[in-house]
Formats: sequence, C-alpha cells, structure tokens
Amino acid sequence: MTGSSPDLSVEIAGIRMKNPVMSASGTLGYGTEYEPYLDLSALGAMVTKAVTLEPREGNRPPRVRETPAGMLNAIGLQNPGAEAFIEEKLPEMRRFGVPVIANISGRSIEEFATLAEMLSVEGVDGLEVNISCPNVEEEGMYFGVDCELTGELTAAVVAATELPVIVKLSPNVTDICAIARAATEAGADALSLVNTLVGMSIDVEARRPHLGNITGGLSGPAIRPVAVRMVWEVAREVDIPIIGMGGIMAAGHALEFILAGATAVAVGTANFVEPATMQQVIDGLASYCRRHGVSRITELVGALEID
Amino acid sequence: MTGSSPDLSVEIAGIRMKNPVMSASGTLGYGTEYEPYLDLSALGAMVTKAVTLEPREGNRPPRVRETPAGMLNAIGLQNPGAEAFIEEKLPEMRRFGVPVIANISGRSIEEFATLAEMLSVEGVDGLEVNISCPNVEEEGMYFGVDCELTGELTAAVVAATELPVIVKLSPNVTDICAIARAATEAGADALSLVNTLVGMSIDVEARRPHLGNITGGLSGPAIRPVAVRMVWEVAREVDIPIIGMGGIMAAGHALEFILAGATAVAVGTANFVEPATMQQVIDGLASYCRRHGVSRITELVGALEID
Amino acid sequence: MARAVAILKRRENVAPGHYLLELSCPEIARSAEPGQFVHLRVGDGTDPLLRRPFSVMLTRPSAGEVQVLVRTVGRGTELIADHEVGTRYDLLGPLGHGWRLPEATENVMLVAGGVGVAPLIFLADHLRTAEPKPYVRAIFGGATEDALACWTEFASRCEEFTAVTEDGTAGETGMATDVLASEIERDRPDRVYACGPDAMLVVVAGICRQAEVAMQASMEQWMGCGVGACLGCAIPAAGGGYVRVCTEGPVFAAEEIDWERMTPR
Amino acid sequence: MARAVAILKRRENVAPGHYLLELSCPEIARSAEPGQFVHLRVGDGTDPLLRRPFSVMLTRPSAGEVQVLVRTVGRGTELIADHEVGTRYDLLGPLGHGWRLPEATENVMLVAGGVGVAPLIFLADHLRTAEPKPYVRAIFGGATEDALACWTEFASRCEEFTAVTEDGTAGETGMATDVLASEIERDRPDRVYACGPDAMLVVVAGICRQAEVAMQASMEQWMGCGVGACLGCAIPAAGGGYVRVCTEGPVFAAEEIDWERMTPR
Ligand SMILES: Cc1cc2nc3c(=O)[nH]c(=O)nc-3n(C[C@H](O)[C@H](O)[C@H](O)COP(=O)(O)OP(=O)(O)OC[C@H]3O[C@@H](n4cnc5c(N)ncnc54)[C@H](O)[C@@H]3O)c2cc1C
Ligand SMILES: Cc1cc2nc3c(=O)[nH]c(=O)nc-3n(C[C@H](O)[C@H](O)[C@H](O)COP(=O)(O)OP(=O)(O)OC[C@H]3O[C@@H](n4cnc5c(N)ncnc54)[C@H](O)[C@@H]3O)c2cc1C
Ligand SMILES: Cc1cc2nc3c(=O)[nH]c(=O)nc-3n(C[C@H](O)[C@H](O)[C@H](O)COP(=O)(O)O)c2cc1C
Ligand SMILES: Cc1cc2nc3c(=O)[nH]c(=O)nc-3n(C[C@H](O)[C@H](O)[C@H](O)COP(=O)(O)O)c2cc1C
Ligand code: FES
Ligand code: FES
Repeated sequence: MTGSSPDLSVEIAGIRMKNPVMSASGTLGYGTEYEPYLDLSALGAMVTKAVTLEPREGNRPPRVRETPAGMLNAIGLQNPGAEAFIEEKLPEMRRFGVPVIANISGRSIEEFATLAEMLSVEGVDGLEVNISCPNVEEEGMYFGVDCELTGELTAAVVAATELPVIVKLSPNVTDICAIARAATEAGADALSLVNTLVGMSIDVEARRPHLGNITGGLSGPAIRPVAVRMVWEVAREVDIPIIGMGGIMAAGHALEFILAGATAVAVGTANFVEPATMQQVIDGLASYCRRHGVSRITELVGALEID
Repeated sequence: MTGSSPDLSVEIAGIRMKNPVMSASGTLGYGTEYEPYLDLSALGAMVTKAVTLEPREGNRPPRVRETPAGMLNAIGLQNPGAEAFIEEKLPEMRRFGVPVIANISGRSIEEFATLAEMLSVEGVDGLEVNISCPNVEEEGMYFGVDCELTGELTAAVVAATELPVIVKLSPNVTDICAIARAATEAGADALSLVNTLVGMSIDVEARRPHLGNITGGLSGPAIRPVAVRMVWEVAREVDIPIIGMGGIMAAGHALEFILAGATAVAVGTANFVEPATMQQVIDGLASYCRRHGVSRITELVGALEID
Repeated sequence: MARAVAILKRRENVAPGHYLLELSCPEIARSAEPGQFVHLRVGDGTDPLLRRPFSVMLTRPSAGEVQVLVRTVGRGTELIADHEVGTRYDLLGPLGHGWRLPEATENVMLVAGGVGVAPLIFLADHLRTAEPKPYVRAIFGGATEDALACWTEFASRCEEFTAVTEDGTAGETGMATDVLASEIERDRPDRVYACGPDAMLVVVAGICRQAEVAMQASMEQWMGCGVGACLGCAIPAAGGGYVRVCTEGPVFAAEEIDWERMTPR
Repeated sequence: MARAVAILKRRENVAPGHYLLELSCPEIARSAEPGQFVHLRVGDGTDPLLRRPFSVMLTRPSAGEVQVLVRTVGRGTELIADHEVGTRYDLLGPLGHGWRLPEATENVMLVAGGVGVAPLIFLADHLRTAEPKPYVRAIFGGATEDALACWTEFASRCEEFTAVTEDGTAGETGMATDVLASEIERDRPDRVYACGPDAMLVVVAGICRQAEVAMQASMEQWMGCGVGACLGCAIPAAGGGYVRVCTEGPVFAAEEIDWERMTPR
C-alpha cells in the first residue's frame, strides 16, 4: 500500500478487519475450497457455514436451483458439528490469518447457548447467530421472525460467550426494524442482514418443485434492492454496526450497502459465479475512495444523501 | 377454437374469464396505450391502475429504475380519481369486451368503502382492494401488514358493494397466510398475490437513491420465486380463488403459479418488456394443455405433486 | 406507433463511447418524425430487462434505413456497442411527440448537449427541405471533443454552426449556454430547440424565458413501458403535477415544464 | 484445479440439439483426466447467473485443445449454441475426480446414455493407449438416433460397439440396459463404466450388483460453486448422508452411492 491509498480498515464489535469485505456464511466452505482461485488472506474476515451442535446431513437433493438473477438453496445446515468443526475445520481456516467468524444455528435457546460456549475458543473471533436460516423447519426461521424470541436468544448467546455477537436477521419479516431493535436491546454487538428470502420454483413439466425441500432461500442480485432497503431502514434505527449482504457482485453494489449504513459487507452467491469477486470488491472500493478523495472508507458509512 | 382445444376458461368470484390471464394493476394503463401492440379482447380480464377518491399527482421522479431481473417503481398511485375514472377511462376499457376489475386504494377504511360504493357501477365487474401498495406512506402498506386491519377493511368493502371483492396482499409480511385468512374470514371473494416487495437502489456516484421516493416496489422475474412460494402457502390455507402474479414473462411461469394453486394469473412488468406477453402466455397455456392431455386448465390448479 | 424489427446494417464507433447504428427498419424509416424515439429491447433475456429509449437521429425512407446514435453509459448500451452486424432488434416506435416545426421564415437556433444532438440532427435535416426555408443556426456543446459525436452531420445541415467544449479541445471554450446567450445578444432567434443534459436544459430555458424566445426541449427520464401506461417517465409539469416524457413528450414547449422542479438536486 | 480462459475455435452442430465445442485452452488440455469436468461461465451478466458444468470429451494436449459436447436443454446451453467462433469463456477446471482406470488386462464395458457419452469417449480414448491394453466394449443408448451424438468418435475408440435406440431409428431397438444385461450374459466384463440419465444409472447399478461386476458411474446434479464449497450438488451416499458430485465425484464407485434414494421420484 502506498501512502496515498485509502484506509479500508473497519472494526465490527471489536473485530479488526483490514477491509470491510467478508465472505457470507455458507458460500465459501471453510476457505480451502477457494484457495486455488483467491488469496483468502486478503479478506476482511471469513464467516463459516452454519455450525450446529451435532453433525447434520442436510436436506435431500436437489438443493440448488437458478432463478432470475438469483438462486434458491436448501442445503439444510449440512455440517460436521461443533466438535469436528473446532478440531478439523477451524485450524484450516486460521491459516489465512484473517478473523474467523463462526455462524451458529441451534434448535433451542439452550442449544444456541451451548454452541456459543463451545465455540468460544482460541481462533474464533466472533459469532454470527443465524436466527434466520429459512431451510430447516422449527429452527432459525422460528426465532428470527419474533421480537421476543430474538431478544431472548440474543441475550442467552451474549451471556454464554465473551466473543462479539453478531445477530443475522431474516428478511422474511413485516418489520425488520423491530427485530433489529430487539436484538440490539438484548446486547447484540452487531447485526448481519440479510439472510435469504424464502422462495420456490417449479418444474412445470414434472409438476414438482425443483428443490427436494420444496422451498429454499433466495439469494443473489435479485434480492439486492430488498437487502439494501432493509440495511438502510435498520441503520437509522440502531447504532451498532451492520454487516450488509444480498446480491453483491461488484464494488458498486458493496457501496450501495455502505452508503445505506453498513460498516462491512459480505459476498455470498457471487463467489460461485466469480471466485475472485471479493478481491475485485476490495480493489474497487479502494479505487472508488481514490476517485472520490475519500481517505477512510468509514467516511462513507451511511453517507447517503436524502433531501 | 377447434373441438380439440383445451378449455382455458376460469371463474374468479363469479367473474367469468375466457382464460386465466389478466393484466396486473398499474401496468397496462387503461388498455388503450397497448392497443397497437396487443389484442386486448383476447385477455381473461383487465385490472385498472389504482383508483383513489381524489385525483393523485403521484410521486416525484425518477419513478422507475431497473434492478437485476426486475424493476423498482414508485409511481405513487397517480390517477385521475374515481369520478374521472368512471367518466373517462372506464368507457375506454369497456370497448375490449373483457371483464374490468377496478383496483382501489384508500387512505382510511371509510375512504375504501366510499370508493367501493362509487365504483359499483355498470361496467365494473369486480374490485381489487390494494391494501399493499408500498409506495405511499401511511396508506396501503399500513393495512396490508396487519391482520385486524385487513379484516376490518375487507369487511367494510364487502359491505359497501355487491361486486366480487378481491383483496390484493402485500408480500412484505412475516406470515402471508395469517393475512390471507383474515381477508378470507372477513368475506373476501378472492385474493391477489403478490404486490411488490419494498426495495431500494442507490446511485453510488451521486450518493443518492435512484428513486425520488427513496424506496419503491420491486417487481419482475426477480421476485417470482417469492411470489410462487406465497401463492403455494396461501393456497393450502384458504379455499377462495387466488390470482397469482410476480415476474410472469412466459406460459411456463404462469404454470408455476397455477400448479402452486392460483386459479388465474396476472402479468405486470413483462408488459413493458414485451407487449405481447399476455397473448403469448395464453397461447402457451393452451399448447401445454394439449401436450399434457389436459382438457380443462382448472385441472392444473394446485396440481403440484409433493411427496 | 407500432412494433418493428430492425436489423443492424452498420455500427461505427464515431467517437470514444459513441456508436452510430445504421438500422434497416422500413416502418420506422417511413413514419418517424424528428424528435420521436424508439424503445429498443437489448437481447431477449432479463439482463437487461427493460427496453431502452433512443432518439431517431436520421432516416432514409427510400432505403428503409434508420440511424441511431448510442452513447455507452451502462449495461444495455455497452451490450449494443458489442453487437455484430446482422443483430436483430425488437423495437417499439416511432414513439412520443416530436418537435413542433417553426413557421417557415423563422430564424431558429438548435442547442445540443452531447448525445442530445441526435434528435436535433433529425430536425436540422428536416428543416433543410422546408419550403420556404427557415434560417438555422446550431450550437453543439460537450465536456470535451469526444462528446461532440456526429458534429459534421449536425454542422452540414445548418447555416451557422458553433462547437463549444468546456476544456477547449474543440471549438470555443466554455458552455453551450454561454454561446447561446451571446448569440441571442447578437441576433435574437425566433425559436430555440434544445436537447441535452437536464442541467443544460434548465439554463437554456432560463435564458429563453429572459429573452422571451420560444423554446422547445427534448427531455429524458428513465422509462418503463415507453407507451404511456406505467407513468414511470414523469417529469414536473408547469402548474403542478407531471407529464409523461414518452407520451406528452419527449419534446415539450418550455411553458409545459416546471423548470424549478427540474433543477437537478 | 485452477481457472482458465478458453477460446471457441470451432462449433459443430453434430446432432439435433447437440453442439461439439472445440476450445483452445492449454491448461485444461494439459491437465484434464477422463471423467473430470469444467465449470463454465456463460456470458458476464446475470442471465444466466451461475456457471454450468460440462464434462471434458477429449483433449489434444499438444494442440492445447479441449472438446466439449453440449446438449441444449435451457437458457445457458441455448446461448452457447449461438456463440460465435472466437467467444472467450471463463472456466474453472479441471474439476472433480475422474474414472479410476482398470487393471491393464481387464475386459471393460462402457455404457453411455445420450450426452453422457462425453466422459466415456475421453475414457475410451485414454484406454486405447494403455499398456497392456484392456479390451473395451461399449454400449451407446438413446431415445432416438438424434441422441447418439458423436457415436463415431465413441465407436472408433472401442473394440466392440453397440448402438441402441428406444425407437429403433439407429442400432438395435431397446434400452442400453437391456443390451448391457445380455452382454454380461454373453461375456461378463470385469468392470462397467457408465454415464447417463439417473434412471439409466440406477438400472445399470442394479444389473452390476446382481452380476457382481465392479461399476463406476459419472453422476449429475445441479451445481452452485463446483468446487466443494456450497454443498449444493449433494447426492445420496451409501450408508446415509450425502456426497458432493463436484468434489468426491462426478465419478463414483457404485458402492459409494445409495441407489435406493437415487431412484427418480
Ligand atoms: C426519450 C429518450 C431519448 C433518448 N435518446 C438517446 C439517444 O439518442 N442516444 C443515447 O445514447 N441515449 C439516449 N437516451 C438515454 C438512453 O436511453 C440511456 O442512456 C440508456 O437507456 C441507458 O441504458 P444502459 O442500460 O446502458 O444504462 P443503465 O445501466 O440502465 O443505466 C446507466 C446510467 O444511464 C443513465 N440512464 C439510464 N436510463 C436512462 C434514461 N432512460 N434516460 C436518461 N438516462 C438514463 C443513468 O444515469 C444510469 O445510471 C434517451 C433517453 C430518453 C428517455
Ligand atoms: C458433472 C456434470 C457434467 C456434465 N456434463 C455435461 C456434458 O458434457 N454435456 C452436456 O450437455 N451437459 C452436461 N451436464 C449437464 C449440464 O450441466 C446442464 O445441462 C446445463 O447446466 C443446463 O444449463 P441450462 O442453462 O441450459 O439449463 P437450465 O435452464 O439451467 O435448466 C434446464 C434444465 O436442464 C437441466 N439441468 C440444469 N442444470 C443441470 C445440471 N447441473 N445437471 C443436470 N441437469 C441439469 C434441468 O433439467 C433443468 O430443468 C453435466 C452436468 C454435470 C453436473
Ligand atoms: C448455498 C448457500 C448456503 C448458505 N448457508 C448459510 C448458512 O449456513 N448460514 C447463514 O446464516 N446463511 C447462509 N446463507 C445465506 C448467505 O450467507 C447470505 O446471507 C445470502 O446468500 C445473501 O447474500 P448473497 O446474495 O450475496 O448470496 C447461504 C447462502 C447460500 C447461497
Ligand atoms: C409500474 C407499476 C405500477 C403498479 N401499480 C400498481 C397499482 O396501482 N396497484 C396495485 O395494486 N399494484 C400495482 N403494481 C403491482 C403489480 O400490479 C404487480 O402486483 C407486481 O408488479 C408484480 O407483478 P409483476 O412482477 O408481473 O410486475 C404496479 C407495478 C408496477 C411495475
Ligand atoms: S415510460 Fe411508461 S408511461 Fe412513460
Ligand atoms: S457445487 Fe458447490 S459443493 Fe458441489
């Protein structure tokens, strides 16, 4: 970095990141899968696929399906479970020298708390509480759409760990601000939004759903306008940092979230389309700052002009 | 039609349509605009742009913006008002000889009721109650996200008119089924879903929202998976007919809604892209029925196979 | 007003980021009037989704040919810039209301900003053969020389022509609006026809109001349908409310527009 | 496993709805093994959005050339069918695990269904030069003659070859699986390699289990990332759970898969 380069570093709930670009949960595996295509050490942070207490097989196939400018997924939280994660996956992820945030998903408040405790280990820099995974019945969805439950869950996780707690919100709600307030008041250190919108697509020749799970989570550029709107609404309601995501494919999209009020951004589906997306976004943010004479990216957070 | 052609006719709350394809409110003007491009007499039905009690100027520009596989709009219910509609627009729409459904939008339950009465005139075949227009503050949105208000509003409109009452739901809710039940129990004859998702996009160079209204309604193919999912969920909850819409560009998309449980479908944004879309959908439905040996399109309603 | 298929016969990169499309499209060539536009579909998928509006720059009815000048600003225009000769476009048009022509003997002034030159070239071409012929002066302004695409096509159709760039890379140095002001000083035109960025049109409107010169402007706004149905292309109307660029416009008399509310934020 | 740019050198419509792409892509040509695939991006926009997986059909390392056989089934493949020579593709590959090769002297049977022939042509080509050489028989089945794209490329690389179509428009009449059963009767192979529709693979697996013949199958599933990260391409694994087609596969030993749960609904 030359002296003239802008300062892209940000801090999310005490997690220092050299730039605001992170991977979205469930879209970068545990990092190693993308090593041939991307210098992961350049990222601001890495977020894991959802970690659950016990190992999970995941949903029946097909699990993914393309939709207009987006995709539906119903992976079903497939993961090796907390223990195996800590023993096998975590060390792998550490190698890249960037903060690792563990995305946790539980069936009950107790399970979330237990998970939070278990994952409060050397090498995990923060927890992202997935209260909004739309794919597993009676789970994530159940919490994320209710203010009280969101509050209780957040409080329980906060009490169970010393780590920064990031609550990841579901967009499938009437009033995202109410949920955001509930999480904030319960002690969340930051918020991630958005998770996927619940969607469905049908094979009309076979007269069957494309996904084995019938419904799935919609992600990708298609949902970006909804995600940006929610970040903008929430940013004006709460004063904890926001990690914005939903359809980011390029720096310009990341800037929409940042201007709307996000301190950091996460890239998900775009990784599948172009493995170098996160690097491109980082470079694009730097050149935008240069072009606009912005010395610190943080100057842009919430800098949207409304009259 | 030769003897072998399938029967595409459907009935929505007493409104007989020669096929299940209608225009989505606000996307076909009052019909005349599309006369050079489309034989409107071939449609199953026509739905008007929202009609309000008083004339409305609409929102400040820009009012539309393309997004990935979709568009944001913030027209703001611009319309000449109920009286001018009845005197000037309605006669124009009648010329095509297809059922005309008036989409109504009010500021209060009283206003909705008054509108319903005013529009219960010769030439209007049904009312679509827009409780979900996301563009005007303290209006549509306010009703459509609350079960009680939806119920009261529906009951008031039903009491004020002899015409079939179609309640058009907002997708910007946590539990679409609860709202659907509320409208049904209050006497709605049919349901339309979905209206637009609230979204926003930003001009990062100018650091301003693209729309003069800041946020707008997201429509087009991008939202189809969400719309199909909601129709599928609601169809299993209520037994009044459903008009499905959201991103229909071709017969295959219309069939997704029909298989999910919609008796009729509406085409909106696609009209802007390809003015002949509705005709293409009608033709495509007929050939699908032939190919699959379906003699009545109604056989396909809710015919999705789940195991 | 109908739909037509246009086939790309020739595509020339007339200036950096500017492409002249020569389309074979007899219907439009026959019926398009100066100031009207076509609503063109780029590709057949969802990226981009909506049609894109472009003014007709010239027609050769006999040859069934239509010329359009495209400036690349985003996804759709960049795709167009890459299209091979032979590409088929689905388009709606000619759409909207064009320039209202001057009384024959008038002394008229055409003011173009950047790619806004397209509908004015069509107008100038039309006025050449008007009988008796109005006296036509033109001002063509842009940030740099690169923005003065097709200036020869414009100049060759006017009695007097002034090019002006902000950086002086071509013609005079300054703004088209400065030139307009001094030209009005020198020899007051009976009528001004203008097309360009909103910022320019607002100033032109101000100058014309001051000098009491009749003015028409071809306006731009993002569009949905292009045919008057969606009410998406609204711009502020004089006396309140809005008018549709695609239907009442794109050409408006200055008095029809609320220039106050037009002023870029 | 890396990313590469491939340039379309030749595109041939080898059968109705089937296109043979000849790509210049030295990296893949050098490193691809039979049964591996490439994850190809169609266009640079959002329509289509995700990459599309295609098996490598043949490579000419010396010429830096890769051949891929594409059957048009939807948006992405239809766009590919229209691409001009010179089109540049961004692709990831070679990806996944290919065919495990037979012991030299084995008597092997290749069973292809439709476009599933591609990875088997690559295998047959590879086995031709194996030393000492296994004896290679092949069965190529399809609904009609049209589905037997590139059959000569396949046949010419095997000692024995049987074509079979359901409607008898080419070769024997019937199913590839019927032919397989009788061939096993006649002369039991040591190993079967199969690629085709799930329905066919399920039957082949059943036949092979019965006859106690070792079998490998190249499987398909809709994909997200193609590199093992999204867990989207799961198929049922023997003994419960799932395996990833893009990483553990696309080629699996029959014993690794739960054919019960694979049976199409
Ligand atoms: C009546 C009319 C006539 C026009 N005539 C011409 C012409 O002759 N030549 C020409 O090059 N352009 C013309 N335009 C502008 C042209 O339509 C836009 O530049 C084009 O639609 C941009 O498409 P895109 O996909 O490349 O850009 P997008 O990716 O859609 O947007 C990129 C940027 O282009 C601008 N833009 C997009 N749509 C419009 C629009 N409808 N009006 C103004 N700016 C827009 C915005 O600043 C946007 O941020 C005309 C517009 C109108 C309304
Ligand atoms: C490992 C692997 C190797 C493959 N090799 C080849 C090959 O050599 N030649 C070839 O023509 N095809 C091959 N396929 C299938 C090919 O990837 C799909 O046909 C293609 O992605 C369809 O894209 P589309 O946009 O045209 O279809 P879409 O519009 O995306 O879908 C149309 C239909 O195609 C089918 N389809 C879509 N994606 C897949 C998929 N990933 N797997 C199976 N079916 C799918 C579905 O039935 C879908 O309804 C392979 C698939 C895999 C997983
Ligand atoms: C294949 C896939 C798997 C995902 N898995 C998870 C998960 O395990 N936990 C979670 O909180 N979000 C998960 N998500 C949601 C993403 O983290 C992200 O919130 C969403 O996809 C929106 O971002 P995008 O549009 O950039 O993909 C997943 C998304 C995809 C596409
Ligand atoms: C420009 C525009 C104007 C609209 N106006 C109305 C309206 O006045 N009343 C209403 O109920 N819905 C309105 N809608 C919503 C549509 O009727 C439809 O519910 C929505 O666009 C989804 O369908 P689509 O994806 O096919 O466009 C409008 C949509 C658009 C794009
Ligand atoms: S663009 Fe639809 S009304 Fe003008
Ligand atoms: S496609 Fe993502 S894991 Fe296989």
